[in-house]
Amino acid sequence: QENVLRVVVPSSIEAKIPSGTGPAFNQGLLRNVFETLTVVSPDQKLLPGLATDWSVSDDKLTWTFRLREGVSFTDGTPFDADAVVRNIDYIMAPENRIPSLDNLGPLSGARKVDDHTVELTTSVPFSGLPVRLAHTVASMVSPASYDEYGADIPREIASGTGPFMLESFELPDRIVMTRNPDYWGGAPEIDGIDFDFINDGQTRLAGLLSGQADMNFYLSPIDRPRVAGNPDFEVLSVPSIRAFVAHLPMGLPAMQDRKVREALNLAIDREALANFIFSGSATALDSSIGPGQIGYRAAHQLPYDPERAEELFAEAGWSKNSDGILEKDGERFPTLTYLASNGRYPGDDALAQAVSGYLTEAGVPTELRIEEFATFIEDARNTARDAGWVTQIAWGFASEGASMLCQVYVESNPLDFGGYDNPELETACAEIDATFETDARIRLIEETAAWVMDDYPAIFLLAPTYEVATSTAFTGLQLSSSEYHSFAGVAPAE
Amino acid sequence: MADIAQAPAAPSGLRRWFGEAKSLGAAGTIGLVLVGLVLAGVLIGPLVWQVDPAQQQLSQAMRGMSAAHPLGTDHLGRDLLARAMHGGRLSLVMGFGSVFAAMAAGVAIGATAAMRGGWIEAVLMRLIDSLLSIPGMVQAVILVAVIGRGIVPLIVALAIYSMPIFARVAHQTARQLMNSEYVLAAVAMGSGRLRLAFVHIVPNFAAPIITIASFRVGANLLTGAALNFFGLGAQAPSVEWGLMIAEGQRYSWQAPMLTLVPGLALMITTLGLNLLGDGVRHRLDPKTRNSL
Amino acid sequence: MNTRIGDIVPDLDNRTGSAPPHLSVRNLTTSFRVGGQWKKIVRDVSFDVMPGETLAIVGESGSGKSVTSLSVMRLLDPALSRIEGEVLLAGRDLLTLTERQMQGVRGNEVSMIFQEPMTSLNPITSIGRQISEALTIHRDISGREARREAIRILEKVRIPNAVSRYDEFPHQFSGGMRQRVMIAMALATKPRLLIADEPTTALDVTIQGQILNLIKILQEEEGMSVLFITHDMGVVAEVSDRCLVMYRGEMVESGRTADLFRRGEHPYTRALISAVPPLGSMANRALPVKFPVVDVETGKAQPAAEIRDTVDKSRTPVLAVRDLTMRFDITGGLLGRRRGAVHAVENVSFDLFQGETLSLVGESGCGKSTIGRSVMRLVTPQSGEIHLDGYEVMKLNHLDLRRMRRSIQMVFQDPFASLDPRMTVGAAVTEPYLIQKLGPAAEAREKAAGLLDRVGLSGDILHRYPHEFSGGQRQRIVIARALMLDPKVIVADEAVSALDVSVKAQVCNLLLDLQDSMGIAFLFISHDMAVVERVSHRVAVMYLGEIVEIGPRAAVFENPQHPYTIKLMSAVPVPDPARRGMKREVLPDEIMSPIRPVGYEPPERAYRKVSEGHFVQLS
Amino acid sequence: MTDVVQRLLQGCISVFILFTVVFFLIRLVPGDPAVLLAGPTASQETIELIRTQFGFDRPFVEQYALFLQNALHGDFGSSIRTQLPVMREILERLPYTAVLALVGMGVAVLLGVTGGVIAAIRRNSGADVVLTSTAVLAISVPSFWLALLLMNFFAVRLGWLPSYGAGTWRHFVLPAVVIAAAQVGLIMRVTRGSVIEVLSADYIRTARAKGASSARLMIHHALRGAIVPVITVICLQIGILFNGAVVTETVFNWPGIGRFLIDSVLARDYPAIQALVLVFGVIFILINLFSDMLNAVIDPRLRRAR
Ligand SMILES: Nc1ncnc2c1ncn2[C@@H]1O[C@H](COP(=O)(O)OP(=O)(O)OP(=O)(O)O)[C@@H](O)[C@H]1O
Ligand SMILES: Nc1ncnc2c1ncn2[C@@H]1O[C@H](COP(=O)(O)OP(=O)(O)OP(=O)(O)O)[C@@H](O)[C@H]1O
Ligand SMILES: [Mg+2]
Ligand SMILES: [Mg+2]
Repeated sequence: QENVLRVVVPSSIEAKIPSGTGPAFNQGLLRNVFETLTVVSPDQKLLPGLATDWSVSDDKLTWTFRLREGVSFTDGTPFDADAVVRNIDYIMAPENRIPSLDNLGPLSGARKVDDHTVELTTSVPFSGLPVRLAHTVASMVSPASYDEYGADIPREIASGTGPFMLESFELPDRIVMTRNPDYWGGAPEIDGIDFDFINDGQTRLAGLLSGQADMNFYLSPIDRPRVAGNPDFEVLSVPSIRAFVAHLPMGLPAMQDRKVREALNLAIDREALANFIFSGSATALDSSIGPGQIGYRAAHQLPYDPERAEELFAEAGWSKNSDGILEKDGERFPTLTYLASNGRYPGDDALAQAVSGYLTEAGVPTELRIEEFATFIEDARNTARDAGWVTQIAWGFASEGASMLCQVYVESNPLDFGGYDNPELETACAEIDATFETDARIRLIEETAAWVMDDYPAIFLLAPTYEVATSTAFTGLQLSSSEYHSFAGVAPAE
Repeated sequence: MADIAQAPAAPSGLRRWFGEAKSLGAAGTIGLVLVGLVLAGVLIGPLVWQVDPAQQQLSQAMRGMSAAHPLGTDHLGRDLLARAMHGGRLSLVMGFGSVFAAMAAGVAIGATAAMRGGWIEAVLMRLIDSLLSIPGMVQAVILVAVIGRGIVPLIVALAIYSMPIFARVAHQTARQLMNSEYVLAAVAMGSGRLRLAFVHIVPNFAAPIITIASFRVGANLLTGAALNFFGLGAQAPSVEWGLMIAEGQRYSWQAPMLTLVPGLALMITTLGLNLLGDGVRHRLDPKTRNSL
Repeated sequence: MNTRIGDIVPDLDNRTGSAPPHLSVRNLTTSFRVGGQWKKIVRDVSFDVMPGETLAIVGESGSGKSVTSLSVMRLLDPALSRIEGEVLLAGRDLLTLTERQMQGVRGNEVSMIFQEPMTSLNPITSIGRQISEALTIHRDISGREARREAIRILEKVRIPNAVSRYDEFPHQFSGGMRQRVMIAMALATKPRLLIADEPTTALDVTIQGQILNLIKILQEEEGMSVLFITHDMGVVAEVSDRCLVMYRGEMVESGRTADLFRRGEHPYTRALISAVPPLGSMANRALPVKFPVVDVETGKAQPAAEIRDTVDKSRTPVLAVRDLTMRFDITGGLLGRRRGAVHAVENVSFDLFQGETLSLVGESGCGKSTIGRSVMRLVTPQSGEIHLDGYEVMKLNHLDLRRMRRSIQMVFQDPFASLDPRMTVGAAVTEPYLIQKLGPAAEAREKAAGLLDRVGLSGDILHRYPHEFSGGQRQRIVIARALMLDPKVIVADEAVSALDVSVKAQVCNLLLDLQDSMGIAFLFISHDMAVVERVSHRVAVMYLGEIVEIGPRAAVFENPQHPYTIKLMSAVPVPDPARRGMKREVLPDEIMSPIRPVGYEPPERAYRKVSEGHFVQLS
Repeated sequence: MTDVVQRLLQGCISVFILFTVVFFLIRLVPGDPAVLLAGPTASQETIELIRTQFGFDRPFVEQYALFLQNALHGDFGSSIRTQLPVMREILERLPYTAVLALVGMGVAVLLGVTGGVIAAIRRNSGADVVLTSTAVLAISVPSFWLALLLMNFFAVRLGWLPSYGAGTWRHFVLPAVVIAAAQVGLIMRVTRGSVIEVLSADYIRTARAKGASSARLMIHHALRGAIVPVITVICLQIGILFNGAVVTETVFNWPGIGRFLIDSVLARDYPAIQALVLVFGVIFILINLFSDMLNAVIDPRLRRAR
């Protein structure tokens, strides 16, 4: 038992195969059990995973992946082309309701070429496919498990190829993993991991401090001083791919004016937010995508300039009345409902409170609506767009900027919470996907990100850093910007 | 002489019941004072301490006590004293509002059931029974889930879940009264149903109803605060004690005041209300003076 | 026991007899702490109880009778009460004993029976165990022996099937049976002194008669002394050798019961006695007679004035009831199925003429009140016809019903309960007038003042509340309220039962006066035969919802025909000390239940005419 | 026994009515279960598919009939949040809640009844004042706040007790204390009132008149008589304890059904909420029934099968 790692994590696992679960963090945990064909390294490089190399056909519609040999699932069955086809078929079938399927873009099918070669096809040319296949939604689950459990598979303990295997799932709060002694990448040193799900950050930290747990995902930044000087613990951190943005409701006539949107962006003191809400473990967002994503390049800083904001409002015809509320031709600025989730990302609700405070100060009447993530998403998709709510979310798409840009700012997409509609962006996205030369593709993403930012479809807020407190009794945890934290190398310290 | 000793409480209206604090007994008097202090702090306080409870100043977050902020500031640098005082308003509105609504509805239902009898009585009381077959907090949580979140739905939920007890007592008392000789006498002299209800029945079960109500306010205050704490009720930027505790709990290591201040405020208010309830019962119903 | 005639307070002189008194109370003063102050409730009471003798303490409600007896037993809360004086039981002063020693006295040397058989038994312990407990506390006997002994005593107090009923609980017994259990419990240890505090007040006359007899018989068998507390002069005459009269916490007179009845001196004693003329004193009179009221302060007696004949039989009866039947369904179960019915009133017919008083008598639950309520349509009877002052009562719609109520009004048993405690007397009395919209408020007040004056209350009480009045005053207020509508008929449902004897007489006189001057007809419901005899023109005797005998008062009282009537008459305690030795047969019977299964139809009844207007049911 | 069956039936009808009301109310509020089921990034087609697959597009009455039909077969649907059958989720959590409730209640009953009896016997003494004040105070403390305070102090600051989980006795200490604190006040007050009332009852005077000693009076007559309302309140409180469970479990991360309720409500997990209404209702009814039966054992007056 000494050699079992006990980890406290902030949200509970809902489904036991990666394609069935929503939150990136949970997907990331399951990554230690189920692997993908490609992987993105912590420094944002695309690397081989279960596939060793890949190429695209001349018509750019067919990709050929060569699979790693000598890999088998923990139930003993081999990992081969049949397994890949089975998994792709499963996630593509609509009746299986795979939440994050959109991440795979125009992927349309899979075909076995030989035991260790598969062909994946896309409906349109899609240069992003290898990167997207690194998303957990495309994790490889043993066909034997599919056979055994059928439609119940999301709730059952399936087999993967990863360094750990699922041992048990105890309602409601605990997942136990044991080491896979036959892992192709070398068996882990620890015997297993117990994950306990605890919502409250203080409770998690208490567990760590009292020795109930060895690792605390994530440390609330404000609690950092409590662990910092303590030799028994250390704080690891990694900049996240996430970008906190607040989508502006383009449906409101007032929001049609870019000046208003810019003014709203200038009314926020990002430095103060980073320093006081996140205790310094966040940076002001300077692009429309997060710094951890492929294709990120700093566009420009957004200063805190309330005077300029006021000027811009005035240019757009809005000036403060005696109550300090913006008014245009005797009509008050429409009241904004600021929708945010609670506890999904460290600091999300406090950030929402503070930002809405700034908005109020700028003369925009703001009400808060903070919800549990599931309800939050439902409201963001259904209500927010119609009711003109401001939706704050920390986007963190599959390591790649294009993925985010082309989903959350393209009108027809359900994730375009603000209802932002810009035909130029659709053209740009098509161009990115049709560019198969890696550097050119990245440059296109950088450019698009920059001009999207300049159109202010959202209030761009912060890029957070994830902090994990661990006991110094264990080393070797590898954190990842995209929350695919790897426990494979964790080992007891000397 | 003996007759006077047997006579129930003096009848001349609410004013007289509350007139002399002395008659509330020691506990009741303490309760009255506590509730008075809280009311003063919550109603008059903000007029004296004119600080905007929503005014945030991140650079001043979680500072201790100072002249500018007598109780310190919260995680967004807002003035804790101002927030505590404003927060109480919503808490009290919640407590009193829900009880008032519950009382009005419960008395109406109970009295109607008792006076109409027959299937109306059966249906109404069966409905009340089914409400009673689920524990209160669970009921409130489910009601909130059904009605939606926000302070108004919360008050409605609290009112619905505290209504059955009023309906039951009203029903029971009204039934007793319906059989009492003075109500029979009123019927015999030709009173209509309305007159019976408003002149003879409702005023005469004021005592048990008011006693229950005075305890209920405290209970609803706590339940409401708990629901706010769980994020099922009021939402920021509203200020409410339960909500303040919820917001402050993450910082209870760094700034215990954030949860201590609203928590103590809640406790003192509820304590005051409960003691006052004791006093009111003491006053209204000398027979049960020692029970409960 | 050579007590001198006309002994005055305090009565200490009977110690000259051969045997020393069993209980001797000297200058007993009991105070209660009320609002931090000591208030003397019983002052300077002294009396003796000789071996084998029965001493009765009488007095109106609140005069300190119970406090006296509780003081003797030291059952008052020591924190709230203080007892001074001497209580010598066989020479030993109980007041100086420790609590522990006192426990040895209670239930052993002195036993006590309380007024309320309903609440004085432990509801969750079987009656058998409650009796054997009394034995095991004081005797060193085994549980089995105690059980055997308890059963023996239960049989002695005429509990049928004592063996099987040993393990039953008080709620399974009727009131009379419970009181017998209480007696059994008190007598189990064969105490030398029994204190009985109003042991029969809560019981029906017939049951009361049995209990009194039982006590007498057991007293003779065991030879114990009895301290008997009551407010009923009839009971006093029947049970006691000597008698002590209490008034406002003091003893005002004591002496041999026979002497006291014949020539009690204290005005209060005289008021008491005159208020309960012995049954039969109305012999050979056709009309009601007022009570000779004695003023408690002065002792002056008002002679009982003759009453003129107020009955007008020439016109149609103001109230005619035909075949009235009222059954209350007993439902149960989930679906509210009918399981039976209380046949509260069965096929009752009678007439009431203008200016007449018809009394309904019978034991508790026989349907007297239900008839009253049916006539007023406060309940809706199953069938029958009621003609009231031109109205077809059973066929009225809502509005006519309200109008009909101008013709008939009701006076209830409890004058306090029949006044809304939150309404001033003025509002209460004017209320019917205003409800019926007979005139403006000013007129109503004027009329109310006039009527209050009429019932002997000054008009300046209009702004006071009911609780500020005495019981008698309150009943006058209620009567005034009933008169506001100038009704033709007044239903008086136990209208004087809750009043003290002396007040009772006054209120009865008032009713007779009103009948005289206003020609009101009374439907007088009462279980108090003495009062009924005084005030009625005719009497109807009810048994299990049916009228078993009806006729002119003199005929029914002097020539009762139906067995139940005879039983009822003989059970009434007669305030005539000469009958002290009389004993009735003690039957273990109980009041019958009027509950019948579904579908039960009572047999056809026929009546036999005894004399003019006197009918008796043939069984 | 028919009495019991009848009460059971009555209770079931109550729960059924309540459930029906909740079922329809839930469907009247805005919110789209299909979107919830589909997850954040699902496409519109997926959502439509789910809608038809689960019958969300059908009339409410039809959905209701379907639900009842399934429920009769023991199928209460799957949780939207965890996709597991809700009954399985509830049944796995129920023991945790039950054990916590019983431990907490045990502590509360022990302290409450003892305190109440002492306060009643030593009425108006210093001990009485102290006990009664404690009782009022305990009733007035917001339990979620108390839970936070205790947790912060004993688990977070001092680290004496675990801050989450449900494994050993040490895990029970804090949640049980919070639950007991919420109950002890009421139990103490009821006990005190009941004992005092019984002590002033006529039949106690009768027993004293029999010569019973104070001890005998207390044990044989007063306590037995006084215990009925206390049991009623205790059993009622066990039902109401699920209130406490909601609070305590959430703060202490206790894996019971109280927390499950809050989580389900926050996530608008309707199948779970529906099933919880039924479960809480049934538990409440059973406990009340048990209380009635227990009281009937003690108080013969309640035994009569009417
Ligand atoms: N515990 C007490 N504290 C204060 N006053 C009391 C107490 N018990 C009785 N009294 C008062 O003492 C007086 C005498 O009461 P007691 O019960 O002896 O009257 P009683 O003659 O037995 O009357 P009743 O016929 O109604 O039983 C009453 O005025 C009553 O109010
Ligand atoms: N509303 C009712 N529902 C059911 N049963 C009733 C109702 N009212 C009276 N009864 C029953 O009808 C019977 C007659 O009652 P009623 O009150 O007329 O008797 P009573 O002769 O006036 O008795 P008492 O002398 O005790 O007043 C009783 O058995 C009573 O229990
Ligand atoms: Mg008395
Ligand atoms: Mg009656």
